[in-house]
Amino acid sequence: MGGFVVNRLWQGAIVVLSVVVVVFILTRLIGDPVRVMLPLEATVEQRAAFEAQLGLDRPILEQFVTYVRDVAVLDFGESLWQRRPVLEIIVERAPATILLTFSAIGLAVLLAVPLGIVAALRPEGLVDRVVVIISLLGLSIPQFWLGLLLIVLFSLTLGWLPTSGSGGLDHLILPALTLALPALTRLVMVVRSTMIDELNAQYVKVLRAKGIRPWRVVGVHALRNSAVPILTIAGWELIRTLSGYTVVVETVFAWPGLGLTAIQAIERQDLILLQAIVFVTAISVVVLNLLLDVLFKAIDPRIEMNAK
Amino acid sequence: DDITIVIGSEPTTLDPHAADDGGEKAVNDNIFDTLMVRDTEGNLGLGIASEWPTQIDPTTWEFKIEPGITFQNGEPLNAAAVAFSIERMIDPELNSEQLSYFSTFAGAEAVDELTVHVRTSGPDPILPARMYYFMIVPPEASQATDFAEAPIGSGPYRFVSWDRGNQIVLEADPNYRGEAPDVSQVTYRFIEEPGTRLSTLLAGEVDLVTNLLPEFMGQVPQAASMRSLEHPMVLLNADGGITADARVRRALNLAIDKEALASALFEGQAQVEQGQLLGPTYFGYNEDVTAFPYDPDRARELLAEAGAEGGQITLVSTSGRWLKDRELTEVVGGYWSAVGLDVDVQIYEFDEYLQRLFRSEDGQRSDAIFIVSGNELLDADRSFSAYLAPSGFGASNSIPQMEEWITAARTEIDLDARQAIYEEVVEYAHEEALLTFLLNINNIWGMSERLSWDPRVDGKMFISTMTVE
Amino acid sequence: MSVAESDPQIGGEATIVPVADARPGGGYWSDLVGDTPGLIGFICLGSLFFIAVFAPLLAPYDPAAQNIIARLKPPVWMDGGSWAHILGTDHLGRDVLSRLLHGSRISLFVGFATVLLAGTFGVLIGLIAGYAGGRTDQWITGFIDTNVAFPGLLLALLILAVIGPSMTTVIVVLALNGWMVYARMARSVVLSLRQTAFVEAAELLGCHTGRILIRHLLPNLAAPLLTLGTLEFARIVLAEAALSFLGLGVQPPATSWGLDVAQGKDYMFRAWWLVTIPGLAIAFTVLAINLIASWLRVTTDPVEREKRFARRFGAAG
Amino acid sequence: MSEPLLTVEGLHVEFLTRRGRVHAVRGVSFDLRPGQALGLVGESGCGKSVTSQAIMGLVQLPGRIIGGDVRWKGKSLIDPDSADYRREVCGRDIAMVFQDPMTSLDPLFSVGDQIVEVLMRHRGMTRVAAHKRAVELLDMVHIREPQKRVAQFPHEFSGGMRQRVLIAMALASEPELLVADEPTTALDVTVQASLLDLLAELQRNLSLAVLMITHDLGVVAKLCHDVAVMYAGEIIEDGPAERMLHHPSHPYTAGLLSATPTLAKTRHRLETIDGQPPDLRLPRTQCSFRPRCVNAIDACAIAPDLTPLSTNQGRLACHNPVKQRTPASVASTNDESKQNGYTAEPLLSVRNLSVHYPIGRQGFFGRRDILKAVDNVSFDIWPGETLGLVGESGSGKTTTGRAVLRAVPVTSGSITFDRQEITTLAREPLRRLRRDMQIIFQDPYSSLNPRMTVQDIVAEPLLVHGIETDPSRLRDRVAHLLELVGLPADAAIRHPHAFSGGQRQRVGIARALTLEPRFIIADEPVSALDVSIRAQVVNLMQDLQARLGLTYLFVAHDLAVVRHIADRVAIMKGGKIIEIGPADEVYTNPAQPYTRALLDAVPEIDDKHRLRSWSKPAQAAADTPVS
Ligand SMILES: Nc1ncnc2c1ncn2[C@@H]1O[C@H](COP(=O)(O)OP(=O)(O)OP(=O)(O)O)[C@@H](O)[C@H]1O
Ligand SMILES: Nc1ncnc2c1ncn2[C@@H]1O[C@H](COP(=O)(O)OP(=O)(O)OP(=O)(O)O)[C@@H](O)[C@H]1O
Ligand SMILES: [Mg+2]
Ligand SMILES: [Mg+2]
Repeated sequence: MGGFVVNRLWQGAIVVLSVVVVVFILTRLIGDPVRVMLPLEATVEQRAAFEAQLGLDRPILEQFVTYVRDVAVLDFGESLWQRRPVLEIIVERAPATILLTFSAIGLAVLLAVPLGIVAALRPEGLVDRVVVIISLLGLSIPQFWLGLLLIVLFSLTLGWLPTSGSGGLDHLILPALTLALPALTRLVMVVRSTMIDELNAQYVKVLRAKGIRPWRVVGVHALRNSAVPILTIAGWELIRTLSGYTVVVETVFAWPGLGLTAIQAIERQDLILLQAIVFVTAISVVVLNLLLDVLFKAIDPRIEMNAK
Repeated sequence: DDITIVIGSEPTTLDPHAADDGGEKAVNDNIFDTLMVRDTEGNLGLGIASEWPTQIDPTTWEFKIEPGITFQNGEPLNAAAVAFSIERMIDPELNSEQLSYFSTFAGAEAVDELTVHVRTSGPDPILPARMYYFMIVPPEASQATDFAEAPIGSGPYRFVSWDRGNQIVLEADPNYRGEAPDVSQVTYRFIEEPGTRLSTLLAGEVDLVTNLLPEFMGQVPQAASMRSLEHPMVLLNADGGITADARVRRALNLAIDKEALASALFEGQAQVEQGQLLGPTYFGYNEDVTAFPYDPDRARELLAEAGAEGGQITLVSTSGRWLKDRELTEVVGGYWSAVGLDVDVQIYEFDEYLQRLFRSEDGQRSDAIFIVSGNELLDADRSFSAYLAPSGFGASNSIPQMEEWITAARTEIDLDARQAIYEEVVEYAHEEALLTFLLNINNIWGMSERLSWDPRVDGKMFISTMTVE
Repeated sequence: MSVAESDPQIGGEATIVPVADARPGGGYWSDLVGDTPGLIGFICLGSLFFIAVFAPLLAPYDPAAQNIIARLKPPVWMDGGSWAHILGTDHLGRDVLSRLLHGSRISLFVGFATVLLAGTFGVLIGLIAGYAGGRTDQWITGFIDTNVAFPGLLLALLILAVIGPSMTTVIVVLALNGWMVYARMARSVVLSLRQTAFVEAAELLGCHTGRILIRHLLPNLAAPLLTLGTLEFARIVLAEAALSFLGLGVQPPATSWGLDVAQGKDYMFRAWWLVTIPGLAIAFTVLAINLIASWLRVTTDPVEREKRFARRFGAAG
Repeated sequence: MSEPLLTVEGLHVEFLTRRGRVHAVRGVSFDLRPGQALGLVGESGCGKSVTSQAIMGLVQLPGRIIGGDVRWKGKSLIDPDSADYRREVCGRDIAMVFQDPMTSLDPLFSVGDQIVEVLMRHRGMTRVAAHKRAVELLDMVHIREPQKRVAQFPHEFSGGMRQRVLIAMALASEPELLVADEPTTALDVTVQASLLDLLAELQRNLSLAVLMITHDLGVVAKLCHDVAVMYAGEIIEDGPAERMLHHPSHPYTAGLLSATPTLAKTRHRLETIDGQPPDLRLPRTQCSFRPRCVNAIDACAIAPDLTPLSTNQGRLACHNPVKQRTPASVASTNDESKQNGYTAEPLLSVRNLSVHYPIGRQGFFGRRDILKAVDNVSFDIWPGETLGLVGESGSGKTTTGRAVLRAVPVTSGSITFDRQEITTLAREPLRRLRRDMQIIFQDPYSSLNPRMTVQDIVAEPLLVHGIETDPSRLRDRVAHLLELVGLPADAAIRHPHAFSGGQRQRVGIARALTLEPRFIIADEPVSALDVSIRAQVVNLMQDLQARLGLTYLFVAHDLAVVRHIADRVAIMKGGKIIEIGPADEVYTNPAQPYTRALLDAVPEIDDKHRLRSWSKPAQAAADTPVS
């Protein structure tokens, strides 16, 4: 187990490093931060000065070495756009995104599991059809549209919840719901199909013959057997969301998170901030994957954790 | 009373000298004072300057300051503070994004307690106008490391808190020298999404929303609009392509129904640009030049004369940067197609777009580039230098005469002579149709029922001028 | 339906009237006709393709023709609507119906092309990783993780810089951004399949690796792949909207549903139909494809197919 | 006479399939009394499992019960409104052991927890008490170190151990009736023997009634008082075991008995029941056995009813019963000796073969343990002969076979095939070698790709070796092969799921034969098959050997089958071959005590020391099931 974790961390480090390298090179290729950052009317001298200040006039290799050296000690440098340490910005914004994504995916899982199970109990039955069609519809709604719709309903019409911003739990509900819906619908489909498979399995027949109560057969045995595929997809959704799909929701609900910051960094060509965000994202993907693997091991004793 | 204002983007810093962003200005306008001010119509007036500045030699302006003003931390706002602020602005350490506004600053000295001399690198006729944008910071406090997070000024409001990503709170400074404003506390929130901004207002969460879309005017409790500094237009390449022919350029102007743009696309919240890159409030405005009429037949004729019927023209633009940028581009493209041109509309992501907008050495330019010019100094120089002088970063012509005129006007101290040069430039540019002139669009604010406030031509939101029921 | 009720010929070779076509390969048609949702899906998708192909003939106007004087006209059934523009006009006074019809071409094409591209690449990678195992697997998994951790928007910008905005860009960007999910799924299924005896049998028969991957493993991936592909299709049609809005997407005068949804966004409170109508078109397409997919999923799985048959037939008879 | 515990009356189950309604069980009736052990036998697919599932209320779509009744202590279990009653009874009063041990346990729960679950549910025990009891139960079914094992998960158990866990689990609720569906097929003979002992003991001491479903008549002989024979969904004969096993009246029962291989008989052709079981989609108008019956007469065109025999010795459904059972023709065919080959070069020569697996690792830098799955094994096989490889589960038989095929990495040793060293062979030559060496898999279910048609499966080797690519000629060759293995011609276009286990195994054999190999490794090719089909497959393999001059390595744990097919036998234990020699010699005069123990544990119909003789309750003799 320990060996497994160490091994995976190694792999993760390689993943993070390759992401960093690729991002570093690409960010130097795709745009000119000086052009974007400075006002249109800035003079040539101002541009040159700014470039020198960013160190962009030095050879790319040198820039890279400096960069890697700094990152190694967690010094991400100063944001070009906000003019303060990048780490500070990330520490400030990450919690909001983490809170949002985790509650959204948590919500999605919590809702998807019962819905999927109900659908799977009678495949192609009435309930199943309704659940499937509703989730398909949910899947095809543009997220910002849904977000605004929820605002209109819950904030404008009913006046129950605030429209936007962050703050108490009430601020979290709408963005989390909006973010949860697509994940929810995908999860419902997964829960449904794995549960159908599991309920057809021989051991379920055996459990029935043992006289084990139906809810236990479904809710404990079959569900636990479906847990790995379900959690795989849930983890995938979480990772996807973390690595950028929150942008829309964060924009719609003015949610001060990392996604919004990332897109603003891209708009402003703030390479330093962007690199740091990518770095953090890569690390969280690696950590999440690791956590999921450990979780799978806890769920499924067949999974070997050999340090292979 | 407390009010809440929604602005589009969060300030990246609250240091009034560092960044060039609208969010920062929106907040700091209420915390800091400037030497000069403008009235709602845009006419220059005195701020903390006690009398009109005088140019004591071609490169020195003298400012006198009102006595007895102190910063919110007790520091005196005197000539030394002004001189300090100016030196701070041009300090390479600070590397201010605002330098392009103050590019002529060379230094400043406090002559006595209330007199300051501002040196300029060359003759600068519009220095007073620049001073309207220049905020005076307290010499002591501005050196603190957290000045950018918790600014201290001398204005009617003082900084309370900044919850990053969420809100900034200011409160009326009880020690303010002037009369106490009606609004005692103001909260700024930052929402980019237009639909969300609208809904905060509709939900009664906020009192003032900036940059309302014209389409939403009918839906908000109160709306206010005012001509803004934004001038959408299209740069035409006078050096190459079919647009090298002035007749084609004129035709491109004639082909567009600007009235329709203003009344339909902007729901009346825009004015037709009068054949020049300036609004009537600008210095250098030429009253004799008027808009190209909408005359597609004539446009076709001109195209035919120039042998450019069915000619190909590339129209470059970006999306999401300015109000209705994409729509305007598409409509312009549509009008041009309607007179028989083969229009290739290319909408790029901003950086890619800039790459095409910036004039490169080899001069390879797209035929037509959509741009929105915004000139806070209300003076022709900035816009003309950028888009009409061949050396300008966004210029699409190589006419030496333009360069000469614009350079001469920049340092011309005599206002009448300066005005005369600009009128020539305007006339020439209009004659040659160096641009496709489009509109001057309005700023629109959505307001709650209880708020009363008159918007200003420069778009500034001085909380002290607001009242709530 | 009837089984031979009485069979006079008692010998070994009595004829049996099958309940349905007994050929395992055949019978899909009767299967489809019996499966109402599946049939609806096929009909819907068929008509969508019809619309896409014949859009220029069906559309009443040029989708790019503007008339800003007549902008934001509501659909015919609302106050102020007219038969001239059945579904109203957009913010530039273009006919929504015509844009809807024309938009189907690009939306469907982008959706299918991306799913195909990302699916093919991802499945291939996943198959190789899962089958080869060991070091190869580790490297490929690392590669997948790297890609997952890579911000898609940045990728989009890069590709834009290289090849410029166009439909191809959209497809490439979305495919590069989406293949990992197929790879992961393929890999995990193959990991479990490769332990099964029939794969070992194929190896011992002397099958080449390629044949084992394509002939033996791939068909067993079909069911989960179909599900995934359709879910991804939906995601992609929407993602295309996002890209279009950033200026990365299709270029005017071309249009797509996603672009229209994105452009209509700002007018949601004033002209809801601008977002809703193309949005419904997307939903409709996704729904149709999913209906087909769920039908196919059952049909390609012999056991489930039997069950469905019995369910339907049992309910009827 | 005690009241019957279980009454099955006119049970009729059908499956709705695309190919028609399959009437899997057609009017089965019997009853069971406390302490009674009834053996339900019959060939594969005759409806034994479906009957048991119907009793437990487990018939699911596409199946449904369309007639008859199942009553527990007089109260119906299949009425729609008696669902609660059924849920109470099933699992507590009636427990079931399923056919397939590999998939019958929930893989994610420890075996202990799965037993505890039953105990808590049905015996109202606390978790602690239940856990203690679970350990006792595991001990009872001869799981060694039950304390340790109880916390382990199913995947850590061998098939045989899982089967025992299932039995323990079934016994946990202290049921009155145990329905056991082939509970011993996955077990080694020695373990099987002890389990049968255990069941017999329970049955005797606790009056446990047992419904033993099996196709192994030896097992029936050991355990059961009464036997019911099913054919094509019906019971065609039942009665006391004594009569049924020695003086069967129905020709089918007699056929079944003769098809059963025994240790005593030397290598010879097994008797088979020719023909195919009837299509269960057809309505039953004639006697279902008529097409295959040697005794068929005109009257058989009308289906006979199951009527009590006058002798009160059970029931029979036959118009023309067997009068005197003809003894199996002992040295009938195919006994020409293989002596000819031994002088020649061996086709396959294995020397000092070892296959080691690393297992687990202690810590990150810890030493790896080594499992010696095959340990220093040497043997030769001459052309045209069959070497039987027997031994208990886990002794390394499969690994040996696969090592020969280079399907597992060989740790050390040499393998020479046709004078060619193959342990060092490169990829491509190895691939070519596969044309000459083929394998028949143990599990006919998982070794055929479910998504391919039989045509594709059988034709594949020809395609991959580029021997034949023309579609029409491929079709002909496949048709020919299918005919050779006795499959109907229309089999080609069907998918594996449409076949019975025996038929699937034939497909597997056909696939192995496609390339006309010289050498075939048959890894337990008949273990999953029932008696009559097993006989067919064994005969088929023998015939093919005679016709095509094949050489077999025949891996099995069924000693009786090996006896019938092998020229020489090798006994494996713990990765080593402990004894090897001509079959007759090994069977009649084993050199090793272990071999003797194995041979002794084989249940045989004619075993004089039958358990039944002393465990049979007194009243049972008079207590034949009569409806
Ligand atoms: N799910 C199903 N769909 C269609 N037919 C089925 C299904 N399950 C069972 N049958 C049919 O029911 C018949 C009886 O099957 P059953 O499993 O009871 O046989 P069995 O006597 O237990 O055989 P075995 O010894 O192989 O276990 C078979 O002919 C089989 O084809
Ligand atoms: N891939 C593997 N890794 C580790 N151990 C293995 C592996 N394959 C087989 N073994 C072990 O090798 C030993 C021999 O296994 P093998 O399958 O050859 O036995 P067998 O005699 O065929 O048994 P059975 O009759 O149950 O099929 C067993 O203890 C098994 O657990
Ligand atoms: Mg069975
Ligand atoms: Mg084996």
